Amino acid sequence: MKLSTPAATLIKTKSSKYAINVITERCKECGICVAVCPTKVLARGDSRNRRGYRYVVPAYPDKCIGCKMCEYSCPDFAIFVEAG
Amino acid sequence: MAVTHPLDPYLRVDRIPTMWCPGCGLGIALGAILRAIDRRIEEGLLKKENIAFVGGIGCTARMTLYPYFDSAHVIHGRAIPFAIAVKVVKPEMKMVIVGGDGDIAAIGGNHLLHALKRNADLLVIMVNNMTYGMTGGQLAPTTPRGLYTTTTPYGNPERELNVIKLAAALGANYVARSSITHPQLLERTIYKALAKRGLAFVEVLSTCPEIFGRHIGLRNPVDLYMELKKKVTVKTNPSIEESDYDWGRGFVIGEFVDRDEPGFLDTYREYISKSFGGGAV
Amino acid sequence: MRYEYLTGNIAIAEASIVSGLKFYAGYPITPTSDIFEHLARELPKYGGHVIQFEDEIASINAVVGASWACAKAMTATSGPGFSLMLEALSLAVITETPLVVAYVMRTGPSTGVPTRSGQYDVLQSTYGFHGGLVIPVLAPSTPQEAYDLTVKAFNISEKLRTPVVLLSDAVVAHTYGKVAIRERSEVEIVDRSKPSTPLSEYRPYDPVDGLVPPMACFGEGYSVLVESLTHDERGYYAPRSDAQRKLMWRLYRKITESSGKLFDYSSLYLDDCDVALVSYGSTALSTQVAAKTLRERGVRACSLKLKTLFPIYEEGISKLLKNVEKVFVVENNVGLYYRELRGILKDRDVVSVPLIDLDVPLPQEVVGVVDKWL
Amino acid sequence: MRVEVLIAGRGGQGILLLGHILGAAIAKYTDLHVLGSEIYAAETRGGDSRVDLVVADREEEADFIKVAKADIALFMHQLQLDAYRDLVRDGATVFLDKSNITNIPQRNWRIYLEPYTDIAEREIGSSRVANIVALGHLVKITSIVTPEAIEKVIEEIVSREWIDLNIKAFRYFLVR
Repeated sequence: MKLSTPAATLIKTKSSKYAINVITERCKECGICVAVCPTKVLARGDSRNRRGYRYVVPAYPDKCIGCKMCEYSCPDFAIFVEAG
Repeated sequence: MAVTHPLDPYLRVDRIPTMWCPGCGLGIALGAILRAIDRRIEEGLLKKENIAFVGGIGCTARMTLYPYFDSAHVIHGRAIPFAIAVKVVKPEMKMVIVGGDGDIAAIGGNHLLHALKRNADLLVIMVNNMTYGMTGGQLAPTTPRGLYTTTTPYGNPERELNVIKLAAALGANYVARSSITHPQLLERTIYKALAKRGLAFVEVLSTCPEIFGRHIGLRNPVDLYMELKKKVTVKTNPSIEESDYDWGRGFVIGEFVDRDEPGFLDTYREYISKSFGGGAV
Repeated sequence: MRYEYLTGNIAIAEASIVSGLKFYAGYPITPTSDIFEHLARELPKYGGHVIQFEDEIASINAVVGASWACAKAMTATSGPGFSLMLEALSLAVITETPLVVAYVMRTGPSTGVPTRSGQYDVLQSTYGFHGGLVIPVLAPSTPQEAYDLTVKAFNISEKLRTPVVLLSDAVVAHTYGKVAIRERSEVEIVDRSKPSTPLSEYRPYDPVDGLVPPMACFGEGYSVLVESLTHDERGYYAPRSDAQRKLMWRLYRKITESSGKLFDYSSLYLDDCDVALVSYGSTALSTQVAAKTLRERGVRACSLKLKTLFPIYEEGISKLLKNVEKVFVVENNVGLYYRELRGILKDRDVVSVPLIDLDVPLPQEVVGVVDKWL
Repeated sequence: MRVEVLIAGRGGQGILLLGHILGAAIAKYTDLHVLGSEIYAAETRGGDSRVDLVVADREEEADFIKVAKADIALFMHQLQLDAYRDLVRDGATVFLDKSNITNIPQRNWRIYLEPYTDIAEREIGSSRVANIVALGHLVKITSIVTPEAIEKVIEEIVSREWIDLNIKAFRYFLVR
């Protein structure tokens, strides 16, 4: 079966070392990524996605150390970190 | 635009977002399972078409709805016998059973018991959120003693079921407890369990903020997550006595059993091939 | 072809092997255990698997799993065990899983007389599970019929992707008879249709053209979804009236619209008959002899033995009985299938002959009851 | 042609084996059709043991599993003769084990009275094969099936160490 992903906005915020990606339509505003990030890169945003959740935003990308705790702790496959 | 989460190739992406409540630990557990599977596929130990998820009923069993593998979302408590049959007919399959504490240890308890007795070649992942989430917060076999649930409104009078001790006592090859608060450790545990023959049993402590959190006054997903994290102690090679299940004193996570006894398929084939040289197809 | 002298139970076991059985799961129960024991000995010789599970619930769920692993699968049980299997039969219906349950009825309710016979579960065999659909039920009355109907049960299950109940009873189970045993090449064997679409386009519940979807199974790369929830063609949960309606009517129609093709019966003197004795299973033996006895006495009697009990082929049955004045429905229970036939033979005089015998009813008992009405 | 056969005795006399051998020989090695049933009191040795066979040349005539009026009957014990004698029709061919039967009813039967158990014990070497001695007699007199068919079935189903003894028992009456 061919799977198609519903259109979704990807926020890609780059620092010099890491790109932090948020698939906004998947975020449910649980806040776990914000809480587990050891360097406080993430913050709850003000904008809402189509389901009404205020999705997370990578507010301070320069602080990212690439540990991926946000990616591993996100219950909704909404955030991931890439090198570079 | 194309979305490229690293796990998307293993997900039925058209079904994401999942049906789970915000902050539910199940998505974290599923992510860890898929990353562990990805590593095993990359290594060449597993093939994508030979991996199957089987779940009964409950929030955890709905984990079968999202992975882009062969999947079965069957009936309450009965994932294990379904999976054993698939494994016997197609031994090349890696059967991953996902179920909640109610699905696996209450209604499905007898099947778990006999799968353990057989050392059946299955990976059984029991995600324990200590309540019945899907049906609205009733008593689970793992609900802490004394706790309010909708069916024990004056407090749970029963002792908690420690499935780790059960699995160890009945001879599983691998018995581990992990937690969604430690996703990398959880991934490593599943990664290891995927390579085991015989029965691998992994209990995953998880959070249900919507129901369990409400029962204990921690409705905010982050608050419950942090509370569980505080209660979890990571240990290397803990003894089985250290698996004690106690919400008040907290939980030890780690590998309680790691052995390599013949699995059900090994012994089954041994007896069949004794008579038929080469054995069943 | 060769002839053997077999009981009804062993005929079922032998026929399942020739039908291509590859997986049997069971839990011992009287009077079916010899099916299990025979297959435990024989099936591994044909590359099949036989496993004893912890209960009937596990057994039937394993049978569903095996079928999704491409194996023809079955279990055998009796009333108490079948009651435990009902939930999974519902699963097999909604997931369209081919499988066969040999249901050997014994005396009930509950433990009853476990070694003795009755036909109390004729309605439970198809109406027992939740969800309000019908599954095909075939009823043998001799070892030869047990053999032939077992082959037929497997073929129906594969063709229509449905569970099929082979409804025997303790009398048939232990009746010995001459059975023509056929080789695989001498029997028409139906296998489920496989998808012809590319892997990426396969939808597990899409009937494509017709009512029965082609079936891929585990390990073939199709990423199949076995879904117990109401689902669409992809297998995705679809909690909407339109999806429920579409699924229900297709599942209903694929069985009921086959009722003519599935219909099987045998009869005596039906062409020239005023009084028809209708029966099934072991009681049909009594009824056949009773019809002969009545005929010797000058009563224009005939017998109709139904081998397909469900889905009921209404037109077929009423056509067969169209010139008959009176219909007696003879069965070893309180008169259960009578209610089904009364509903479709509205313009006919239909009389229930409910017998309660631990063994096969004797023909003179049937004649005795019918006499009172003549 | 339609023939009803009744074989009865006490548990432990090998009644079921006798009936099975006869039924199997008919099913496998003749053009005849057969349906049959067995009764035995499972819980007590020495209880009723009975085999009913309905044999016919047309399939629809082999139509029942219980004897109504036996054409051929074999009783190995007095108790079962007394219990089932009304299931035997007038003019039937009836075999009785004289070793265990003393009181013979006044009926219009063709009676063959022989001490099968004593013969088995003294002439063959074991009372356990009295059933097969009787079977040989029944086959010789009725010709319902050929002796060769019975011997084939004995070789197929009797465990190896007992085959010779059973064949010897079976032939006792046939060679006379």
